Amino acid sequence: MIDQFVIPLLKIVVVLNATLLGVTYMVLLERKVIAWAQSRLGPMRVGPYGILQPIADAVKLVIKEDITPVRADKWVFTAAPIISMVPALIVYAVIPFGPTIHLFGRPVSLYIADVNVGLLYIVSVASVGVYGIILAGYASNSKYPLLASLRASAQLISYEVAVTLTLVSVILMARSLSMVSIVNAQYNAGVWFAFVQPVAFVIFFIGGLAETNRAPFDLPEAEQELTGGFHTEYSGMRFALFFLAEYANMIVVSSVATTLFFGGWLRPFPNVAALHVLDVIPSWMWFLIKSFVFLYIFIWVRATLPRYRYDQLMRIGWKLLIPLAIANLVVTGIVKVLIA
Amino acid sequence: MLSDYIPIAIFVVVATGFAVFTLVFASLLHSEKYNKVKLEPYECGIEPITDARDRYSIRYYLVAMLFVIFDVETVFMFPWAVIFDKLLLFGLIEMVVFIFILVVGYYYAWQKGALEWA
Amino acid sequence: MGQAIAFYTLAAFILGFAVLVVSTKDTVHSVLFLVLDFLFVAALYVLLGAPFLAAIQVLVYAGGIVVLYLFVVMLVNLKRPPEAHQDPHRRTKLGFGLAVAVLLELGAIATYGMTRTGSPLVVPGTNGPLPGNTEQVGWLLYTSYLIPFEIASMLLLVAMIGAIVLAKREL
Amino acid sequence: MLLSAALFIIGVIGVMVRRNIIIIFMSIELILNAVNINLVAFSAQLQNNVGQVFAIFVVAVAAAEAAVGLGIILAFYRNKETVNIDEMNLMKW
Amino acid sequence: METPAVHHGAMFDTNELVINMGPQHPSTHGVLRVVLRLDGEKVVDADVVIGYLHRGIEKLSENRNWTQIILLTDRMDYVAAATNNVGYCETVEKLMSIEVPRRARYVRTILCELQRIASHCLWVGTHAMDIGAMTVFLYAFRERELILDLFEEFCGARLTYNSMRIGGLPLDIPPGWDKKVLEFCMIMGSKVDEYEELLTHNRIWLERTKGIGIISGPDAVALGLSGPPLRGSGVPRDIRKDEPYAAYDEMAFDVPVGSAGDTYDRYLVRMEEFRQSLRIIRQATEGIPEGPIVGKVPRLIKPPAGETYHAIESPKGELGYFIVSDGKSTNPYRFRVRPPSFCNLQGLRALIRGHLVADVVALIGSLDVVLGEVDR
Repeated sequence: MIDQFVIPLLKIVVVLNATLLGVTYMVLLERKVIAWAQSRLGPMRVGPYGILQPIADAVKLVIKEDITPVRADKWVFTAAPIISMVPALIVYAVIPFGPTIHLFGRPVSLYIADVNVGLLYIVSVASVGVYGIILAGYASNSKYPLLASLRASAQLISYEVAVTLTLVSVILMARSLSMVSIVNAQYNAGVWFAFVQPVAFVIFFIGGLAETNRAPFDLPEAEQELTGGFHTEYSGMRFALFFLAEYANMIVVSSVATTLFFGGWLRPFPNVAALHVLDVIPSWMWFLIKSFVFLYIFIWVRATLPRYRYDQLMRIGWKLLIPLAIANLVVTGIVKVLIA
Repeated sequence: MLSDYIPIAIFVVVATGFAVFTLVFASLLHSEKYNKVKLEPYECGIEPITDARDRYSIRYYLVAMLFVIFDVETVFMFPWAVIFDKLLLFGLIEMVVFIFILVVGYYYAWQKGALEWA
Repeated sequence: MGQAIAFYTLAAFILGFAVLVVSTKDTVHSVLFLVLDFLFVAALYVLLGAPFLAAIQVLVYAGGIVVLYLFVVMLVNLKRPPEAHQDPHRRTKLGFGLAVAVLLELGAIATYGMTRTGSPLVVPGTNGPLPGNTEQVGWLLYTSYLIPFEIASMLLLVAMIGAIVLAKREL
Repeated sequence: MLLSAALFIIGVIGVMVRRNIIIIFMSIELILNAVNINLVAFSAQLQNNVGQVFAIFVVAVAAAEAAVGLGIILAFYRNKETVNIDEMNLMKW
Repeated sequence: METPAVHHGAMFDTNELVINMGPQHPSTHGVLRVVLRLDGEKVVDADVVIGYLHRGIEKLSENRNWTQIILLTDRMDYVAAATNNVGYCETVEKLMSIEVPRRARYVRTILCELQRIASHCLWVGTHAMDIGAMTVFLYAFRERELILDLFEEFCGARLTYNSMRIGGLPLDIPPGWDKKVLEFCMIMGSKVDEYEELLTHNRIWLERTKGIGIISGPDAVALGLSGPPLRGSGVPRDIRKDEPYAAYDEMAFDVPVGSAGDTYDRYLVRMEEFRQSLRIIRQATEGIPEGPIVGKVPRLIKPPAGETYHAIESPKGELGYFIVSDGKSTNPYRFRVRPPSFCNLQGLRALIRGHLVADVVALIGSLDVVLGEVDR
């Protein structure tokens, strides 16, 4: 009973809170990093160096007036942010933050669940998130959000194809869909998959940028073209949920990239015993450090690059990434047969 | 086996509960001073002239359709990739044939301009 | 016991949402209920020991096919409610007759199935030594059911071409 | 089994009663799902995974059906500006 | 007119959607309203609606005396107020045949070119922002701030300078100001390279701007475009060279022209103008002559009856003033401005047809319009 319900529940609460905290400070980090990139200071007023800014933002969003446009579909309008939020959160269920450790004399695995369809679970849960966006645009009954939501959903599903195809070649390497097994496979192989599958990693990362609507693929919320994108009509807490979902998704993409391509919780060179001094840093820290690097790249890219146009985006997705992913898959298969 | 999924089920419930809770919580706190103009849909300050739920380009449908097809094809690949070590050459030939058929369709879509967007 | 409770809860949800899908006036709401229905069906698959199929159910049905529906609903923007006028010539009676027949048939199958519960049929060789549901399904799919698998890909090809042809303006 | 049957019936009723062709299509999806539940249930009961394999094929077929079917709806809608099934008497176009 | 390439898309359904872009839109550079008719994301046609910022400057001017009008011209192109002042003052000087002292003409040249850099800074920032590169915006504004500081030191104002008088300048340059200007030139040179580093060879930037909104030289002339949009199409028309005013006849500088006439060429032309402006400022500051700052101007400005048109090269293009004086009253009989933004905006409809929604903002940006000037 305790093992089945209480411990998972505790872990869920921890992960949920960590995610929310992570997301809020992610926003602050983004503002700070971009500010530094642009020779500004960023938020400085709330708390020393603005570290309390996220709290002020949260309070503001909670007490902000929540507007439902007159012609909106009221129920769907409220449901859309929830639909967007829930998948973004429940993906964390299968992400392994570390191996099983001992805590208070009891083995505790640093993941909520290790299901043997783990990767497929992530892909499929992520695919449900697209409803949040479509329904937000539809329910608003306003042109800019509707246009943006159609754009966004077409973009998301296009890049999902490329990303999913890429994942197949990772599975070819790992021979399992379970996230924990994928990390272990990298331990056994003695090398992170990013070095075996560089093409796959690049496709995954570009796809990840597009899936999370980040620059240079942030067209769905391209402020300069479609004003606010699909959440133009949203305000207050409902807007906050979309916002949380987007940043939670960024963290998910970083975590998945870490797990699949950079050895998850493994330290660098996990098989080289001589480097065991690196074990001073606990495994979950390695995981967080690696994920953080990806998050930093996300922000960095945003501060640097202009935005693609919609047709260019679709062309990259369909005419470049997908053929590349298929080719990568076939080549991986051939190489594996040759080795065997 | 099945017990692996219990945490996920709990997580779904917790996450949904959290999302709903925040909305309800916020709805108790926020101020409500509405007026007619504020509730109008945004269209750059102009009164909307036509209904937003107008018809949109059929290309969105084409993209979604291609996505569904590719999605199904990828789904077939997942179990293949997992047991590839046991199938090896045989499996490779199977999948190459499969992918070839997929690529034929992809090529057709490309030729017909279903992938174009301008 | 826990499983039974879970099963009946899920079943209740599935049926409830199915009723809503069919009965809701607003097409978009209907699609939304369809998604929820599919998600609960996926949960049911997990309960029945088919997690791989559950993932596929979510990925393809909920994440793919229903998006397609939603797009179409938005594309054809229902300006006048399609239920507005009745057509007396519809052969509803025949339809219900058929439904009843199918129901009877299903009932028969169900009863048959229940009588057979005692002796689980194990086809030798199909449940190889492979661990995990995905592996087992994959093994079957890529050995015994190879031809249907390739035919399925042909089917998808045909569907893709057909849909492109249909979607074009000039046929 | 009963669940599957019930879902099937709801689907059939949907096909019969509704005139919105999109909803009819969704009802067909429900029917296919009923079939799938049946297959999976049998597979669980009989400890045999063949049912699941067939369920995957059903999913593939459903995808193909949705793609083409909705394509037809769109083509039809463009010509007739309606999604009412009663107006879809193909020969009289 | 250039017809946009017909893609496969023409085979598919064409349902048009009418959407208002503006007046309250983040990237129409003010209160411009563009009514777009879209097919999917493609612009089938567009109507440009202006007038949301109309303040009646031309009519107001008929009830102000000649000096007061300088203040009104500040409010037209509010990101290049000094240029507006120069244009107006020179027109009146032409009408009254006043000789402006050389020192004043040199200072005017410096101010005009500083203003051009400030205006281009604003343009490069917002244009890059429209295409999604947010960092350039803040970099450019950082440098624009330096120019505003220079202006503040010169005349006390940061945006609406009122920095000219008919016949010369209101006040001499403060001591040490010229050194600061030279210092600024040093800084700015490397900053322009910095912008170019972020954009010019960026592949996304190239994809977003190359081949977008092509307009040929003859078409550009026919549409009445002027300034960088005209030069981007390969027409080497620059009033500073062709009909020199202020001290431009004594300056050595080049007029950059584009070849393809697309958004990228217009971008390149302006980037090169940054450098040419710096070159002019350096020459003018170093060679600034001693002497009076105001010419012989009567106490009561009352031009003789007659009319005149005088144009200068503002950062946006040909800024022309047409003034009629009846010779009796102390205010103009008719005051008419040919604002470059207004005429350049003519080209917008031709440019955006056949392009995508995202290109619309890029093209509005590439024309560099200021609505205060369009509506007046």
